[in-house]
Amino acid sequence: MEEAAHIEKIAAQAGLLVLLGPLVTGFVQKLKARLQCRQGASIWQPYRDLAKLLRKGTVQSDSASPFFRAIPVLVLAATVTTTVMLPVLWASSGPALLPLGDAILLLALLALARFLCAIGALDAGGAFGGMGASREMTVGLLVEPALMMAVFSVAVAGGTTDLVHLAARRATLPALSWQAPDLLALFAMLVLALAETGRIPVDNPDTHLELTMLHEGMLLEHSGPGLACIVLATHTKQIVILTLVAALFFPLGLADGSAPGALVLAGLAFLAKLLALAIFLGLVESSYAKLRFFRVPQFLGLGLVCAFLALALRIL
Amino acid sequence: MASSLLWLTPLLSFAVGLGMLLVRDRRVLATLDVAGSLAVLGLTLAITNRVVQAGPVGALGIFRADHVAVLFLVLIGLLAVAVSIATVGWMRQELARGHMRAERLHYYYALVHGFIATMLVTVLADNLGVLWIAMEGTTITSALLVGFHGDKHGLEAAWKYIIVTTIGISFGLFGTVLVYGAAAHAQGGVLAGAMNWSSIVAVAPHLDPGIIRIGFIFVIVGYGTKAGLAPVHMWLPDAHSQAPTPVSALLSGALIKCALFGIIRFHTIARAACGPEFSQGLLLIFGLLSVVVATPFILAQHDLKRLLGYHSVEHVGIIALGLGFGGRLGTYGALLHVINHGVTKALVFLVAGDAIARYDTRDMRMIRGLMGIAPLAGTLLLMGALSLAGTPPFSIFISELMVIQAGLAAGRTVVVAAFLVVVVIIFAGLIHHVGQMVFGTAAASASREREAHLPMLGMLLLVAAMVLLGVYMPAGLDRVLARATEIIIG
Amino acid sequence: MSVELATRLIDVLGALLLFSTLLILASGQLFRAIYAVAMQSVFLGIAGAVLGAATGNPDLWVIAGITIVVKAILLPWLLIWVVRRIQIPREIESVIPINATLALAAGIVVLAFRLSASLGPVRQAITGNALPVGIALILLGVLVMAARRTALVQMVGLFASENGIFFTAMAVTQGMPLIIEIGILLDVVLGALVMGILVLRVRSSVDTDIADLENLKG
Amino acid sequence: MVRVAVWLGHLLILAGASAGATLALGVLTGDAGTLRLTLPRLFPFAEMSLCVDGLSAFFLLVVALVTAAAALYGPSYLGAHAKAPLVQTFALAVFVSCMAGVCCAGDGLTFLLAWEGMTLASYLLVVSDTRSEENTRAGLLYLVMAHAGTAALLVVFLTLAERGHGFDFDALRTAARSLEGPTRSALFMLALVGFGAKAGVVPLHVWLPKAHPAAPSHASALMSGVMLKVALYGIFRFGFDILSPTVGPLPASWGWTVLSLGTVSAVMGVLLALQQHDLKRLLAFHSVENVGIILIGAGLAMLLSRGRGAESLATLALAASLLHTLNHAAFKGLLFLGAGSVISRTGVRNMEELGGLARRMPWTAWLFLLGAVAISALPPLNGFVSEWLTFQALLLSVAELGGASGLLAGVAASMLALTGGLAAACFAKAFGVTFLGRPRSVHAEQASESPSPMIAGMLLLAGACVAIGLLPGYAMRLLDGPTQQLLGGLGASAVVTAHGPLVLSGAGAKAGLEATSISVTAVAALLALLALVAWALRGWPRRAPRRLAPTWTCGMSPSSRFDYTATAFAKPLRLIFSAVYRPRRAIAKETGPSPYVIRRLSYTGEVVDLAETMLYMRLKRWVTATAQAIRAHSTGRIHGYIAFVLVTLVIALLLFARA
Repeated sequence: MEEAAHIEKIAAQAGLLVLLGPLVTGFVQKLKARLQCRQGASIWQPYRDLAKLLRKGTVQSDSASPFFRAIPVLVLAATVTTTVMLPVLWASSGPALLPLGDAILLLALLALARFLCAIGALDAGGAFGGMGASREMTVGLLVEPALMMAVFSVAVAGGTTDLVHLAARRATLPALSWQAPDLLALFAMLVLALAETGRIPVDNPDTHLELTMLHEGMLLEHSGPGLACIVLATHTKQIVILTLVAALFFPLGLADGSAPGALVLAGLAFLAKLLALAIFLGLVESSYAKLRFFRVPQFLGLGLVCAFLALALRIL
Repeated sequence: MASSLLWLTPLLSFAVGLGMLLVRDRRVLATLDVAGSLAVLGLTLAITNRVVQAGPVGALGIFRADHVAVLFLVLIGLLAVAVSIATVGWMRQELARGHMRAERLHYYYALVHGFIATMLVTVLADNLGVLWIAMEGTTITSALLVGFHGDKHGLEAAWKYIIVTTIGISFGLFGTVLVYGAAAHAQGGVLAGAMNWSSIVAVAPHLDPGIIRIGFIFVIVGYGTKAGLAPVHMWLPDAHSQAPTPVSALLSGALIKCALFGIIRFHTIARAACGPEFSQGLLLIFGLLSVVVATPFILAQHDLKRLLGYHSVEHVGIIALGLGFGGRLGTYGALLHVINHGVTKALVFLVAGDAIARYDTRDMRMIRGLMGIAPLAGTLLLMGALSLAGTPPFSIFISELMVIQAGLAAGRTVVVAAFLVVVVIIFAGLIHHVGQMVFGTAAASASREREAHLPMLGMLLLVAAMVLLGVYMPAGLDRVLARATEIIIG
Repeated sequence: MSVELATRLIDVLGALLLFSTLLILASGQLFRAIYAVAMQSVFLGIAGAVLGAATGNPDLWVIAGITIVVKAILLPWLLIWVVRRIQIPREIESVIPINATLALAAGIVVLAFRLSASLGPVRQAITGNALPVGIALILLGVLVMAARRTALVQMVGLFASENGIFFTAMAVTQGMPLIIEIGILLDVVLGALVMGILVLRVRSSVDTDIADLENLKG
Repeated sequence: MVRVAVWLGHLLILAGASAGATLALGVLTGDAGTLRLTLPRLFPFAEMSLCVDGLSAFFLLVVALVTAAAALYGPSYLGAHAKAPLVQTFALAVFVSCMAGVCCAGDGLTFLLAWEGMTLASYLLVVSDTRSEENTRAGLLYLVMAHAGTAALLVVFLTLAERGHGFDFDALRTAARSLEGPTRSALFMLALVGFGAKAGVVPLHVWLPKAHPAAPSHASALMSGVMLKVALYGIFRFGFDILSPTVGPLPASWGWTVLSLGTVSAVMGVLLALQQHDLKRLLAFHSVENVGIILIGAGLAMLLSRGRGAESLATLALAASLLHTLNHAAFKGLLFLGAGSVISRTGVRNMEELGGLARRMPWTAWLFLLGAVAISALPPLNGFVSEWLTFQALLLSVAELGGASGLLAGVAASMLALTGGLAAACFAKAFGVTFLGRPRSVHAEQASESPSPMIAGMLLLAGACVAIGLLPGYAMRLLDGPTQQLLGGLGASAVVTAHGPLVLSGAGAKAGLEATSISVTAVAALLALLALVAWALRGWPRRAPRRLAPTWTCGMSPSSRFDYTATAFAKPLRLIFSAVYRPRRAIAKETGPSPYVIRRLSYTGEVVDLAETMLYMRLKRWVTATAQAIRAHSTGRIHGYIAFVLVTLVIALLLFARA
């Protein structure tokens, strides 16, 4: 019984994240447009794109292998799986009935998605796919350890890597109990979030020049529903990252039961956090230029150092 | 009966040698050679049996065979057989290439047997004077063999060999005289066999340590020269590289050991007279020196036979280390190493001879891909090299193991550490050389004639011994070694 | 003859032996060296006779005789025969200059005497100064071999150092067993023969002195 | 005739492997306790015996697993292109039996003999495959390093044997009890060097990437997958068992050394692997990485070991490291076999000349991909499980240890994360460039799937990877024996799978807190479910049929020259980590009539292995130079010889004549 309820909660959160994913993208695009004094497309545009893609037919490269068709599906699956590990509305510090995962598993699943994506890109056998894959993997392997360290520095304080527990535990702390490591970790997270969500200054989500693409470069050969899956996966990944930041650093207003009042509160709190982070993304994106790819490591190095310091200060 | 064997054995092989001078036919000579060696082996085994059954046995008041002696005795017999079998094939190649002149063959065979006879006397001698005489005898006969080819290098090697070792041996004689003097003095007036090792050992504890010290120093430097201990080893690579290959095998495998036998005899006396530290300390120093000094020459060597020569220096050093570490284990290991190294080194020399004949050069840079043109020889060379370098499952590993353990037991950690480092370096050098000779692709000029399997029997005999002692210690041998150890360290 | 007399005589002979070795060291002429070693052997024989008289041990007389025959006549004759057989320069070329060699020699003699001085009661076992002189002779003989170039001089040095051994051996309590002495002498002769053969063969094949060959190295 | 013999040989090996597996499982599941077997006394000075306890049994299991796969795989592979199949079969048999012997040895002598037999047999396999100069040199380097290691081990064994009056492990233990601290640590460090040289621990790893690829592929699988583990067995055996003090914790220095060595090996190994284009060399370098990961766990367990009030945490770390041992054996074996099947069908090892094999050899491709996912520590396969455990152990011990050790653990954790990312990149490259895209050579063009026995061999290991990944709890039970034996306390399964066999939990969290727990099984199920949903989603609604079209190459007609090469793929990392790689590149330009018309551009580049260039090359050069110099000084003058004799005598007299 209780387990069933638990599953419902988890399913609800996951569904929420997947559904809200495109909206965040749409919102950021709108914000950017406005900052550039453009009207810009409606914030619902991403949904329309998805629908359109789903309706389209597929054009597949003749040199692609049987893997190719499976890849979008797997990428989507891997990404969506991460959504069940995050505290969105609920966070109970009690024992997890369904130990579905923790931060490490979450990051690993994202890595899996990235890995599959890269393979798909190499599959078609064009130069752009390979380039995109190479660069994406490079960025990824620079981001991953830093992300891990940031998460660790929080996890060490909490004594667990289970995000739900972490959030619940931190929620119990007085609101302004922050120490230096938390700030450093947050800063690192924000820097890395830009990279992980494929935003300027690391990547440019709406470029259409092959040579400047990172993530997009890998998707060149995908089309129709396949592309839809991957795009959806991208939206989902973005919101998952944002939610991760929120869960780690602003675990405020999470509900610990299913009382409607608490739920509404939690929902509003969640939206507020998303909004804030989305605005952050939008602002950064419209106030910076994309970095040359070989400058990216230095940019990420900043995050790496912050994350390491966060961890070190936490330990010492 | 048994006692008469002691003088019959060398006499027999001497007689065989003399008889050969009268023969001209190649086949007969070869057969005589093998037969003679087999007879010697049989007799040595008979003596061994007798000694194992009923303890040491003496003859004519100057000969004596105890457990130490029989070890060396059997080694000589074994090598004699193996070498004489291998000589068959080697001689064919040499005659084919005109390095040997058919009309001088009988001298060669005769000298070889004279050489064997003198070695037998050396290890059978009880009277230290006789020991010395036989030792000088080995020098003379083998010097002629070293220079047998009569080319410039051979003669140079022979000259260096005879001069340097004769000096050394004369030192040995002087040492002998001093010890004899001390003994005679201790026994008060000269009595029967005052020069016999057995009787000297009996009174050893009462000998004047001062003179024994000087005597032992003369002996270890003197016989050490003959044994190829560094830094008085320099003649050795010259001689061993220039001698006809079977002779090299005997020189490295057996002769060196005879010199060591001399040292061991005096070591026993010195131990009893001035306590173990003195003689063991000297042996330790010479041993370590030999191992260390040999290294650079092994690493930067191009001449295959010189390489093996320097390896003999290293291994004599190991034996000396074993004796120097002392204790039951060290001595046991050293004696075992005498056998193991004798067998292995003879094997490697014989195979090397085959390779040298095939490529008609001793320059290791010219020898490539032996495995390709002569699989059996290649395999044997590789095995021999690995054994020399001290890898199981070959015999030398076991004895080195014992020597090292003895060193640790004696608390000589530094020496052991140095020894291990050097051994590893030497291993690298040797395997580097041999690996390149065995693998790779052979030059077109190399002779690809099929391997004659009969001569290989000699080598296989040695391989069998090498591997057997690597994985198993026969109870009989163990008993002899244990007893010999007791004899040496009392 | 009384023991003291014998001892004194032995000391004198020892001095003579040393002197003759020094002569060899100092001589720049091949023949002088050979004659010197022959003379030394004669002294050795005399020493043997003296000891024989002193100890009444007949063996020593025999040994003295053989020594004189072999080492004072046979071997020098062999050397000279070889020299005449092959035309080689009669003067000795040095590796170490003569004066330096003599200095070294002095050092060695001192060392020898210091050594035996350090020995205890056993000295009575060896008549007179036979022990130090023996050591000195051996080392000096080897010094000759190391310091002089020609093969024949090296043989001379070898004989000289062996003389040293014999001297001590005789002076040890009533000498070594006769049979052994004879065997040793036999070996010496055989060795000398072989060396002679080698020298001749090198001369006949490549016209150089065998002691100058130095192709085998490293 | 020969083929029959080869088959028979491999079948025998297979039989032996299954026997070993059953024995090991018997011991591990506790039916049969510790097995002892006294061998016929070969040497008077030492009694030889076999003894299979928990630790031995676990490693025996590792040996048996990969051996079985290799035995299935071997005959067809050798049949395809072996110089001397009989010799190699024989060497293989000796090799595996010696490895089993090392794991089961009950005394030092048996251990050493088996150890060296292992070395020799593998050396034979290395040099016998192709008789190229390169292989010979690789074999030489291997043999020398192994020998140096053995020398170090000799000291350890003999010192203990000397004090314990016997080679038997019990005797060695009793001897170790009486050791004083410094000696104990010195011996452990020696043992670490000895075993590390064989396990390919940086900086003793240089031989590994040269030797492993040179052997026939299933032998490479055994060398990389198992032989390294046998060396690690030595480290476990000595670190936790023989040399460990009877009471109190292990010296902190041990844990520090092992942990830092492990971290360095992990990062360096994968970094170097990234720049390899030879499929097998790449895999070999990954072995260095994984040995590092295993050592991280082991070092952690040492730091946390007995008497620090963190038993369960230590158990967690040890379990992680042991499990990774098993896992690495499985997926590295699988990958090597996959590479072998590629090589045997194409005869090419350089992945730049491969490509497009996924269509031509689908089985190999799928299985290789599986292995790649597993080794990149991606869920839901076994690689992820063990790395997750390692992460948990590291994090929890960060809090537990605190201070410098804690920081070290933290650094190790982040380096482990980096390693994971690099590994993923590396295998995206390896798999993508080898199997995907268009074939870049005729060999790849004409490739066809390998015969079924080879596939069967791979399937076996792939099955192991999946099984351990999805049902980790059952694998965990196998670790109870070793963990209890080495650390005491609760067994691995009690600690790690507290909430049932399908749930992993990082135990030993602070009091009152819930242990982090995940269920890879559940996640895998979820993954599968979502994949089905997504598949349905993309299948619906109906739409225009799928069209095939050439890949987009800016309008030019696509050819294999457009494919992204491995070199290009690894380029960004070459630049980012240039400090480690010291990359060298040379571009030769061949211009036409005017300097602006370029006829041909030829690019050559290489990266260096720092350890090799900085340490070994210099050492080698120095030694050889000295040797040459000394040798040059020896004149062949007889007077010199005589002088030496004289001087030696005089010096000896001066020094030793007087008491």
